[in-house]
Amino acid sequence: MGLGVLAVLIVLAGWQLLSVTGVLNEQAVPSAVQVAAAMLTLLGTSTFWASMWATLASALAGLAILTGIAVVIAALVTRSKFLYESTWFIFEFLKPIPPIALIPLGLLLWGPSPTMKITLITFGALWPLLTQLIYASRAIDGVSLDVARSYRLGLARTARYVVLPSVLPYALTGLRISASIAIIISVVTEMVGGAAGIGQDIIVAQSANDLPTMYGLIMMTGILGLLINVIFALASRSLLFWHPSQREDLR
Amino acid sequence: MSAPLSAPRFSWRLLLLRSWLPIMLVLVWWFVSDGRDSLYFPSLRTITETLTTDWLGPAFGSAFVPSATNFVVGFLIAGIAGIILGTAIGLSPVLRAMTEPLIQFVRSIPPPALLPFVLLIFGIGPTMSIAIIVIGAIWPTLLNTIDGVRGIDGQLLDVSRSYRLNFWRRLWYVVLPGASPQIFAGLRITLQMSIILIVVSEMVAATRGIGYYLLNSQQTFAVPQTWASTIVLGILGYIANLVFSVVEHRVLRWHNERNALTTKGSS
Amino acid sequence: MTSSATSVPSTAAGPPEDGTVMLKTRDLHKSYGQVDVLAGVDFAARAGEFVCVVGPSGAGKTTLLKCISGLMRPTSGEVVFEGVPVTEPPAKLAVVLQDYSRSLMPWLTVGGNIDLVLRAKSLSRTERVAVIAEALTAVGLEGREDMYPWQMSGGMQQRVSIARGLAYQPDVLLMDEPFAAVDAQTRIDLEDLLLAVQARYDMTVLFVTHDIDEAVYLADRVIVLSGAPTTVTEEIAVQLPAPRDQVSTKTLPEYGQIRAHVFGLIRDAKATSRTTPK
Amino acid sequence: MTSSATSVPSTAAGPPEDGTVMLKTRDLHKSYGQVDVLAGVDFAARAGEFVCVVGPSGAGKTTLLKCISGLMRPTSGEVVFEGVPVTEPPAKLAVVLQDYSRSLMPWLTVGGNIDLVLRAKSLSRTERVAVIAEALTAVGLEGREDMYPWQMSGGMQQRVSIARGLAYQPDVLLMDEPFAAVDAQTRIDLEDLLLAVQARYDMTVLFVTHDIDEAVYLADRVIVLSGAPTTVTEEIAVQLPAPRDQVSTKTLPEYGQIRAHVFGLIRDAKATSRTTPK
Amino acid sequence: VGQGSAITIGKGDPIKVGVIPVVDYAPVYIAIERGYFSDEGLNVQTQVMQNAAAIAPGVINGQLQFGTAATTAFIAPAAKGLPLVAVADQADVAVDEAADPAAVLVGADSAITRPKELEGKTVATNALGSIAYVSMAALVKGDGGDPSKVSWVAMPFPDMVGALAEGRIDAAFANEPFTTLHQQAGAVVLSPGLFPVFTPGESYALVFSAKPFVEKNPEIVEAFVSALAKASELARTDPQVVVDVLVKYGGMKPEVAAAMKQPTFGDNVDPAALTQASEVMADLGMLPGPVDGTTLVMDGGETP
Ligand SMILES: Nc1ncnc2c1ncn2[C@@H]1O[C@H](COP(=O)(O)OP(=O)(O)OP(=O)(O)O)[C@@H](O)[C@H]1O
Ligand SMILES: Nc1ncnc2c1ncn2[C@@H]1O[C@H](COP(=O)(O)OP(=O)(O)OP(=O)(O)O)[C@@H](O)[C@H]1O
Ligand SMILES: [Mg+2]
Ligand SMILES: [Mg+2]
Repeated sequence: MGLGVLAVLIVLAGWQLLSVTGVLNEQAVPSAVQVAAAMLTLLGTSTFWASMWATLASALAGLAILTGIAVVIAALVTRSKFLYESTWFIFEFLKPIPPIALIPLGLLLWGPSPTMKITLITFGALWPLLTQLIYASRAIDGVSLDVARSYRLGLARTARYVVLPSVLPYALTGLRISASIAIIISVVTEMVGGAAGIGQDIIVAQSANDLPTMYGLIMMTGILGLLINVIFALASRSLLFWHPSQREDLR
Repeated sequence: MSAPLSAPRFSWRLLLLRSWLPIMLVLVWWFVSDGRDSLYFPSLRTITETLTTDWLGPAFGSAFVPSATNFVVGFLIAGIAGIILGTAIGLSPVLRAMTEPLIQFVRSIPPPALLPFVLLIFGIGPTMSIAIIVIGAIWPTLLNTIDGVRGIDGQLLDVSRSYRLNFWRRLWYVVLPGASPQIFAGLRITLQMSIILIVVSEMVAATRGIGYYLLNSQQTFAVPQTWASTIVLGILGYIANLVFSVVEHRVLRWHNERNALTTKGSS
Repeated sequence: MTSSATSVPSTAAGPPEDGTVMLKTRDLHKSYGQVDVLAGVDFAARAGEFVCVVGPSGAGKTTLLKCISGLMRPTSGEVVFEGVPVTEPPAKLAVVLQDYSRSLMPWLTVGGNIDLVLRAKSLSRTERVAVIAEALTAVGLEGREDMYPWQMSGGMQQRVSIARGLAYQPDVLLMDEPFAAVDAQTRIDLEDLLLAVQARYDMTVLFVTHDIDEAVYLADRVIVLSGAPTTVTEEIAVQLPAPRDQVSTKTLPEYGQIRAHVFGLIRDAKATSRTTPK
Repeated sequence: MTSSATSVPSTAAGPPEDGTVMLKTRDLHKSYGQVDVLAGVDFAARAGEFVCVVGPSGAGKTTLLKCISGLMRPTSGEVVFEGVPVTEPPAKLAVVLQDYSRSLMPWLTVGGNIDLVLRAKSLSRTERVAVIAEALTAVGLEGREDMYPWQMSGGMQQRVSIARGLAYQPDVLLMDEPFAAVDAQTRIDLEDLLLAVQARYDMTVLFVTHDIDEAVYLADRVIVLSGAPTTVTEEIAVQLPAPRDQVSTKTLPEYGQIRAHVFGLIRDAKATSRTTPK
Repeated sequence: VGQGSAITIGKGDPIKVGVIPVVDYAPVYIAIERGYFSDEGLNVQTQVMQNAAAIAPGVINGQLQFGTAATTAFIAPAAKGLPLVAVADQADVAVDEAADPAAVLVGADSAITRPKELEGKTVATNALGSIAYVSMAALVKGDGGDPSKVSWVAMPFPDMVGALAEGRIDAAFANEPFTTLHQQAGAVVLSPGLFPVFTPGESYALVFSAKPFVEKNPEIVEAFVSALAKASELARTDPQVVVDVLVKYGGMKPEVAAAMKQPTFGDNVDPAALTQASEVMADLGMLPGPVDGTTLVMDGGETP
């Protein structure tokens, strides 16, 4: 953690240096100190916290919904070759559709509302997790499945005690990817589609040419992602204590 | 739970299996929407007409090709850079501790917000579009590589240490293959995101390309064109995935066969 | 060559003489792609019988066990368990797999790994805890409930998976080289434990081993497999007096005879299997 | 109790009598968290010596081997290889690990797995191919170069990792229960193969086994470990005539004596180790 | 389409307006700030959105009751058949060149002297197809150039300031406050932004609604429009009111807001001006042909 903080400080110092020396045009990008000051101001305003919450809440809601959907689809599709092959084209076709392209459609159906945001988040951030889950199912050790079958653990217990822990390493990576995409889509739809949140504040600051605030808000989305990741990292550490990636005794 | 193999070896059966549902859906869409054009939901017939006149016509060379090129280049750079950086970070605890917060931070910033920095470094042009694709799409590969490298069975690392494989051999024969199942999961998502980011990259600085076409038609309420370009993206994604899965099938054969084997008893 | 009844030195087993047939294979074939491994394996195990399977490395013992347990589908032929053809592992059957290091779930403690297979049984939580403790004690791992498999030595892991198989109290227990990784004394203890448990619950045991002494010591019948493509070379009924005893049984002249005979068969089988490289 | 020279029935080995010391441990301690596993292990192996290590399951044999090979850092004490303290695995040393199913790279063929360790040697491609073929033939797997490890039976996998160790031609070979999963005949063949190779290249071998017959048959010296927390209970020099022979050696009265003695030691060790449950 | 908007708004029900956060739509905020809406018994709420393409769908399906747009951005969907009508004026094109708050700018020592010379150059617009793009393209075309030879780049207004100053782009369109910022950074005005292209003294930014909604709620619309008209009137006469609103709702720094050139806040939407704008668009190939402005305005342009 100490090293990480150090690295962040180095980057910030580099930024400030670029601004002070004029390499970074102050018209284009404010200096690190200005942005930091703007962020401090933001922290004191209640509208900022409301926006932050709006952005975060939609991202989390979307994440929760898409997790459910991804798990169900993955479970169905990995259990049946027929389903897997039949739906292959559809999924591969849907995946590259950019959520941005769907914003007008979302606005038409739900208006500038949290529902619209959450729907787009769900659609846009679903695929990484789903892809990870499908790959994860292929990485399950056949021997543990053999054990499950030979002791007839049944579907529920196999899922809970064998499949779930086996797919967890991939799933957690997938969740982390989906989580930041969820935040990004949340912010971008707010920017374009007007639902309340950090994105909308960014647009307002942009229109007013309040660049320090605008970059401060952008930094805040980064910090939001960082915080969500800290949660996932802690979860990984306790859920994957048995996995080589978390076991320091191997080294 | 059996593991279906995405075996791209061609067979008529597989083709049928993969195509019946899409064909059905297209037919349903066609007949339900036919003659019921509405502004936001044009009929499939209208969309198809736009598709053929625009995308099989001049737009193919002037819009599809440059976008597809940027996408391929962007994906390759994102994939390769993701693997290289991910391996380095996965192998080095110090590097990991240093980069972890930065990575998690940058990952959640919407790519358009990074525009001024990208502009500063790359200027305006295809390089910038590619840079945006790379910056936006590198993360899944990077994260999966880090996690994959860290998740390698310690026993195999013991073997390579005890036989004193030098760093490069260890990397090439042990670390990368060991992480490859997870790396491929990451690459698959990077691939998908690269296509999505075509649009974002052309939102900024392009006068042609699929993304430009899509955004422009969206802004000007040319809805059939918006749908058509969305479909073009879908088709591009589909083709890219097909190629990708052929490569993956070859590289991960050991992995898929091994894990399918024990419990399926495939003959 | 199937089920041949070459009766040296004791009477051949052939079809079971008495008792109901618990488990039977009929003309079992299995190939992996082009490679034939099982080439028509026929045998039967009576209820309560202790059958040992020996054969050269790579003969297909594991393959056979997996087919019998229903974990793997044979290419042709069938497995019949209590009169019913096997397609999935039957409820009353348990398997102790050869690959012990991968057959324990690393995310569960040793206790959890055993508990997992007990949950289907209608036992209360305390009963399960007691069963687990008893099983672990039996294999010499008392008080290790809370360790994780990856904190254990190879032999300890192997004993946990034996404990799991025993705790399940199946009617038929299939074991694939279960004592390969334990020391000589522990092995002896476990052999006797297994015999005792088998006698107590009248279990049918199908036991794959490389140790000929062990096979002859434990078995009511030893099935010797040829090298791949595999058939049953010979079935040898071991009519040594029960209960067996590590010292006295092994000094019986008949024991030595059977032992030598089995050894000869395996040497021959190995010599022939050498000729099939791919 | 370290390196105690309790001389029953042959003269104790103690410090090496002649030849240079190849490998030495000094007061080796290793604990996993709170659990002490090695509690001061001292021993030395001379160049060209064949040392077998026996001890109850869970005693710490694997731990000891990993510390010696430099794969694991001991908690205290040191390992000296040719006069140099070991921190990383030395170049001239090879290890055959106990967990065979996880010590071959599943993404490489059998040939590729062996080739991998040969690449550091200055051999041409054709020479490497020849070495691989020779090594595989030696372990009875001729022509299996292109199979993948997961297409092989347990015993075959184990033999591949032995072949890999031999093909590497190390000065010191550490083996952790390398024959646990092979059949009796193959085991005999491999034992003799190992003795021949060791004699030809004057290799130093440190060999962990559970099979006391095997230990006595192979070893110049048998090291008996106590149960955890582990120390060396006794070192027994095995002064049976070389070359050893599967039939004649095993009928020597001295062989039987040593065998019985070792067996007794292990039984005692096991009995004491039982008392440390957690 | 559009029936989703055919809802009846009762007394006190929230009326949502999709607003693009630029100075052109200050009257909406002034009407809220001054209580003109509540005086009419309306409960108006604003919803900040980025562009008309995002606002129009919301208005169509009744999520929003009103939306703001530049004329061109409003004409595009309306001409495509979306049942949208302009209900109120917001900002008018300046009546003389010097008063135009919008401008096309080039770098400090740029060699570009006339719009035709933008051919082959990198020119920034805020969005593809926006009024900024239409103006510049029309300028180029009107000067005898070919807009398709210009290399258009889309970027947010603030980013253009730095990009132009550093020479990464050759020209940019700006509206206030960015015109002033550009000039402070050394940029030079190549041409006024809107004045040469659109009808001077007439609307370029307006408020629109959906036809079904207007038909169902004539009184509400009437009340809304008259409150807005009052706000526009005030804005025209007292620039400080606009500055206050920009600082309060737009997050603008007071000194910036005070320094900027304000647009002329208009009183009615002239159908002829819409027709003219549609001609410009048609000329650029953005519409199949000009549209009759009277079909785009509520009551055919009769000011309530
Ligand atoms: N997936 C596979 N593809 C090809 N051949 C296979 C596969 N799995 C097993 N085999 C072959 O089948 C044969 C029998 O394997 P099996 O594991 O049943 O042997 P075994 O008798 O249990 O040997 P061991 O005593 O060494 O455990 C071996 O020759 C092996 O190479
Ligand atoms: N990671 C760990 N954490 C805690 N204890 C461990 C860990 N690894 C090993 N141990 C303990 O260390 C002891 C010795 O293990 P080791 O594998 O060295 O035994 P061994 O002598 O090789 O046994 P076997 O003959 O069964 O292979 C065991 O009691 C084991 O439980
Ligand atoms: Mg086997
Ligand atoms: Mg061990």
